[in-house]
Amino acid sequence: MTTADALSIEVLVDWLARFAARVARDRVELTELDTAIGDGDHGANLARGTAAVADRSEHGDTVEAEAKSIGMTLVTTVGGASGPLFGTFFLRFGVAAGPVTSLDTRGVALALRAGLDGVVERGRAERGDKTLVDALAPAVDAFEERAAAGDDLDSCASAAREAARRGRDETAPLLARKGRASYLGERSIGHVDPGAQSTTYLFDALVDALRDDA
Amino acid sequence: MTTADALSIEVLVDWLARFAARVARDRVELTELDTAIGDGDHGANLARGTAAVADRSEHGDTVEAEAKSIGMTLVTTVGGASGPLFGTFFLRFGVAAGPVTSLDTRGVALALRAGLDGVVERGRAERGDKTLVDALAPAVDAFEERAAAGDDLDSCASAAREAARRGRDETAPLLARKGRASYLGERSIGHVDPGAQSTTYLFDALVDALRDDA
Amino acid sequence: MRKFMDDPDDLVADALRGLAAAHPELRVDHAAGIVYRAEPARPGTVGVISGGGSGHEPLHAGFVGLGMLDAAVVGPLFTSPTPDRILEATTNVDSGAGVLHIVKNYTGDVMNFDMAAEFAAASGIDVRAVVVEDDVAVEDSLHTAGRRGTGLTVILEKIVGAAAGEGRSLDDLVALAQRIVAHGRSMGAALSSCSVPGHGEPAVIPEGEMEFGVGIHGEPGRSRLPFRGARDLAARLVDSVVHELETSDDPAIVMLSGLGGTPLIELHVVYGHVARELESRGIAVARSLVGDYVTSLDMIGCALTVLRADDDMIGLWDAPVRTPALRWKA
Amino acid sequence: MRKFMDDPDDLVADALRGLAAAHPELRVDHAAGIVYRAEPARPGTVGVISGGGSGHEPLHAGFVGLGMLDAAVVGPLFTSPTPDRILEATTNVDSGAGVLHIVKNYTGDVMNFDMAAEFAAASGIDVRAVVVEDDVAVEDSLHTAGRRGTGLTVILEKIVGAAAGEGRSLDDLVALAQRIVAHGRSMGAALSSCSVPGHGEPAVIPEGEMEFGVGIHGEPGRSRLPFRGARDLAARLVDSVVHELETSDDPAIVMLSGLGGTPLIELHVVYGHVARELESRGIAVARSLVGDYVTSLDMIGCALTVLRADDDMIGLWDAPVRTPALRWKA
Ligand SMILES: Nc1ncnc2c1ncn2[C@@H]1O[C@H](COP(=O)(O)OP(=O)(O)O)[C@@H](O)[C@H]1O
Ligand SMILES: Nc1ncnc2c1ncn2[C@@H]1O[C@H](COP(=O)(O)OP(=O)(O)O)[C@@H](O)[C@H]1O
Ligand SMILES: [Mg+2]
Ligand SMILES: [Mg+2]
Ligand SMILES: [Mg+2]
Ligand SMILES: [Mg+2]
Repeated sequence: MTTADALSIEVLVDWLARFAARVARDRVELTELDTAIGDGDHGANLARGTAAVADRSEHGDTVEAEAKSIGMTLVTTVGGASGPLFGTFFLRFGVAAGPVTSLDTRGVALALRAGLDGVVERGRAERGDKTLVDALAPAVDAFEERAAAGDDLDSCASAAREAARRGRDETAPLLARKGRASYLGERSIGHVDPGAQSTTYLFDALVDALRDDA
Repeated sequence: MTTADALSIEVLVDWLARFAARVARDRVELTELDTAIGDGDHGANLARGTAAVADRSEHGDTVEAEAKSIGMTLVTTVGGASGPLFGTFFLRFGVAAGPVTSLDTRGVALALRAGLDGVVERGRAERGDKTLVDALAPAVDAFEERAAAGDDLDSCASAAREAARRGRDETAPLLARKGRASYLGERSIGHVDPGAQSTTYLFDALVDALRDDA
Repeated sequence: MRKFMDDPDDLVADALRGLAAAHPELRVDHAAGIVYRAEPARPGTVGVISGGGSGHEPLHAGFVGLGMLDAAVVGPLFTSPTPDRILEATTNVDSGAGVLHIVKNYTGDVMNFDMAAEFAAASGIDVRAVVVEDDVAVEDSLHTAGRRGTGLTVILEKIVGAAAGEGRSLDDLVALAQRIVAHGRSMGAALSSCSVPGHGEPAVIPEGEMEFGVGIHGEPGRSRLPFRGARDLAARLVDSVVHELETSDDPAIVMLSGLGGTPLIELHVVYGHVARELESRGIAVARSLVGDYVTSLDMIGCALTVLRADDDMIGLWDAPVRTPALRWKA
Repeated sequence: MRKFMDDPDDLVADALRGLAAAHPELRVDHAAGIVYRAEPARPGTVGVISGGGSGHEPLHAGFVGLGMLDAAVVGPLFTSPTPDRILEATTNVDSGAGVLHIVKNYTGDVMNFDMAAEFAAASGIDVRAVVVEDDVAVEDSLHTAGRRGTGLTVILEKIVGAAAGEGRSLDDLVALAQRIVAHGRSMGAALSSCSVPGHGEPAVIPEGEMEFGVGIHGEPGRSRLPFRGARDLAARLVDSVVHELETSDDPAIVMLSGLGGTPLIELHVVYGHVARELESRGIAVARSLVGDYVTSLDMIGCALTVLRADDDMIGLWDAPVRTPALRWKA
């Protein structure tokens, strides 16, 4: 198996196309998770937004431009809590990436970190609050760690994927302190956070996009 | 078995007490009949009104005064369609009876006829419209017929009772043309009219009151 | 039964207490079950009253106030109030110019108001009645009880109330009211029956079906039809109503009332279709009301009322009104 | 699901069409999902806008008009609208004196309005936001999302809208709004959940139980309690709300809102008890509203809001208002 050694604009586009396909496929799962501890629309919200991203006819000619276009599309189509969060993630990802046509492993790590920072700034959630940050933050940490150790892009992305999944699983026993689920108090315990779940889709899609492109 | 040969004020009072007891006992039956083709309150309406009649502390010292008091109490406590109808029945019964302390068979016949006329004037229902008139009118006819033939009060009342029951039974196949049941059109067919049913209680009570008083 | 109440027998009295608490502009006689304007109308104007069974809120008590009713007589649930109380209200709102009774055409209401009017006439009060009979679900003929009175009552109470406030005579009000009755029609449909306290669970309408031509007392509709969505329903409602209206060049005052359990968002969906249907039939909508105005407890349903309104009616409609449920310019 | 609608995906757009048809005093941008006053406010006054997910009708679009909101941004069902549309509304109502965003405290609404405000600031518009957080069912602390925004939003929109109409400055409006947020609290309860189109049947609350501290998005309440009738419920609602209000000598503006599937007669029953409970705690009710103002689709429930209101607030409350759902003196 060979994988891409850089995140090009094509990989970025493919990443989002795969994310959209996955959200469309597992929309009901997100709906059900959000019905248990939220308002049941996370699947619909993300499906609407990722489909809009996939349907764009124009693409940016730099990673920055493309990621900002993705971010702006998410911001203007998802709504709810996840729109500004996923949107901000890609807006900041683009700013950090800069006007380049591809990112190496280090560049991806920096962009992911910037995206995460944007999400935390926007939503003010800390780890353990039972939000998508609980999947996103460990994923970015794991990616960075491997990147610092000199691993290739695929292994960094795979590590991020595993970390996101673990982070998602760990949301189940938590008591929610942010987002709608927090209104349930004790009743939120025992359910996986829907945004943490969709965040694992994002990293699944990243790994697949990198591999397919190779 | 001996029976009263006149309708005294006491018999009149007893008649209404028995009517009230019967309505209280079979209130659910009236409710169910009215639920099928009306608004389900005929039992409650009549129970409220007949209880008020039974609870009066003052009584008239003539048949006229007592029957008017009964009629006014029904009018002011029953409400709905049956209040003005049962009420008018006794108001007119009283006017026809006049300031006497008891009515003979002929007098009762005249008073019943006047009551029926009042009901028809008030409600404008014809026979066959599937209303209490379908029980009341044959009952008054039967009473009159026997009275004209010189029968005693008990046999007149018994004949009226049987006629009321037949009239009630005959309401079942009819299509309602008056009252709430008329809104159902064809759907009203196959159900006994609640007011016709309660009218049979009235004549059951009359027969019993006449007999017990003897 | 899922209801915010205590003892079902106290429902109407308890609700009246809440109405009184929420609306200091009303004066409520709790013993008699009569709701008056706190500030009585100008002496010399005709008193306008209405009343009927409860369960149709805001009708009628919610329409008492400046520019509309002088009093409403509140009966038990779905049961007409008795003549003595109608008489009491009549006597209290009469300032010498007479009193108009606005009566919905139900046997019980008609007979109780009739008796009250007879008693009032006997004590020298000039009483006239107008019977509202707008519900085209019910056939009208000499031999039937005639069409039921429903949504048109609200529009009539508003217009006639304003005319009374202007000081028009009882004869004029009766003529105006009769013109309204002649030119207004209604039709309703429901996706659920209503649950009447103390009556057990109501009949269930299976999903995908509706009762068409439903009344406001939980009585079944004229027919059970497939429910094919709001657009189809709106077309049927408009068809039924327009079919029974005399042709006219007058614009319409249109009301779409929820029946108690219908959220406003759904009423707006239906109204959007209604507006288009009316337009496509060349009927201009001069004024409209969408919301809960004549209800049937918690019934999931809606009813359309259309009045072909002349200039006089529209002018009176626009006049100031201040009641719990209808208020503008005051 | 028993709903008057067509394709569930069109529900919000279809309802907006009906709203527009019923209210010529509004101007609706259907493409953007923004409802404006047809007659814009006086130039030089601060623009006041709000918005949020749909399903809470008449909130917010039903409060657009003279003396209240200049625009409402209408999101999909229970989903905050996006920043681009909030920005568009902001830009369109700005007449140079700045714009106030009235935001209910939900993560989604707060973040989308935040982003819109950042975009607006970037294009030179003076935007300030007030976040309404009145629902005492939710604990407030530094580490949580804080209390939800519910019924107080209506009262705030009315008072601040009137103040904007008077020509007060953006700073003054923010200060006024913050005083309202500080002194208003709400609490709700439900006997049924709401049925969200496309989400299957909602969770059933068994008879004899209620969700206490329920939200307006179908989310379960803070606890499931036995339902012991309207009187007991009213006492609990008043207790919860009053407990979280600062002591004050000010009278109260009180709102009891139905949640969409509750008949008015039942709201009046509850309100009668609420009024008594407040009185017994020495809280004078200066003004009150009973009806459907902030709903949750067809939920059978009600929510109490109490604002300890100073003279300024009460004066502004009484000022003329002309919106679909709140109207007086205009
Ligand atoms: N403050 C926050 N910070 C980070 N993530 C959040 C925050 N609030 C909510 N979320 C995430 O958003 C998800 C819900 O998104 P979604 O259902 O689309 O929006 P909404 O809650 O507005 O309906 C939650 O599962 C959670 O992961
Ligand atoms: N016009 C009428 N003439 C005679 N009887 C009538 C008429 N209308 C209704 N009724 C009788 O009244 C009965 C219903 O009474 P009730 O249920 O107490 O009043 P409501 O119909 O107002 O609820 C019917 O069953 C019928 O017998
Ligand atoms: Mg959600
Ligand atoms: Mg009945
Ligand atoms: Mg009745
Ligand atoms: Mg949402």
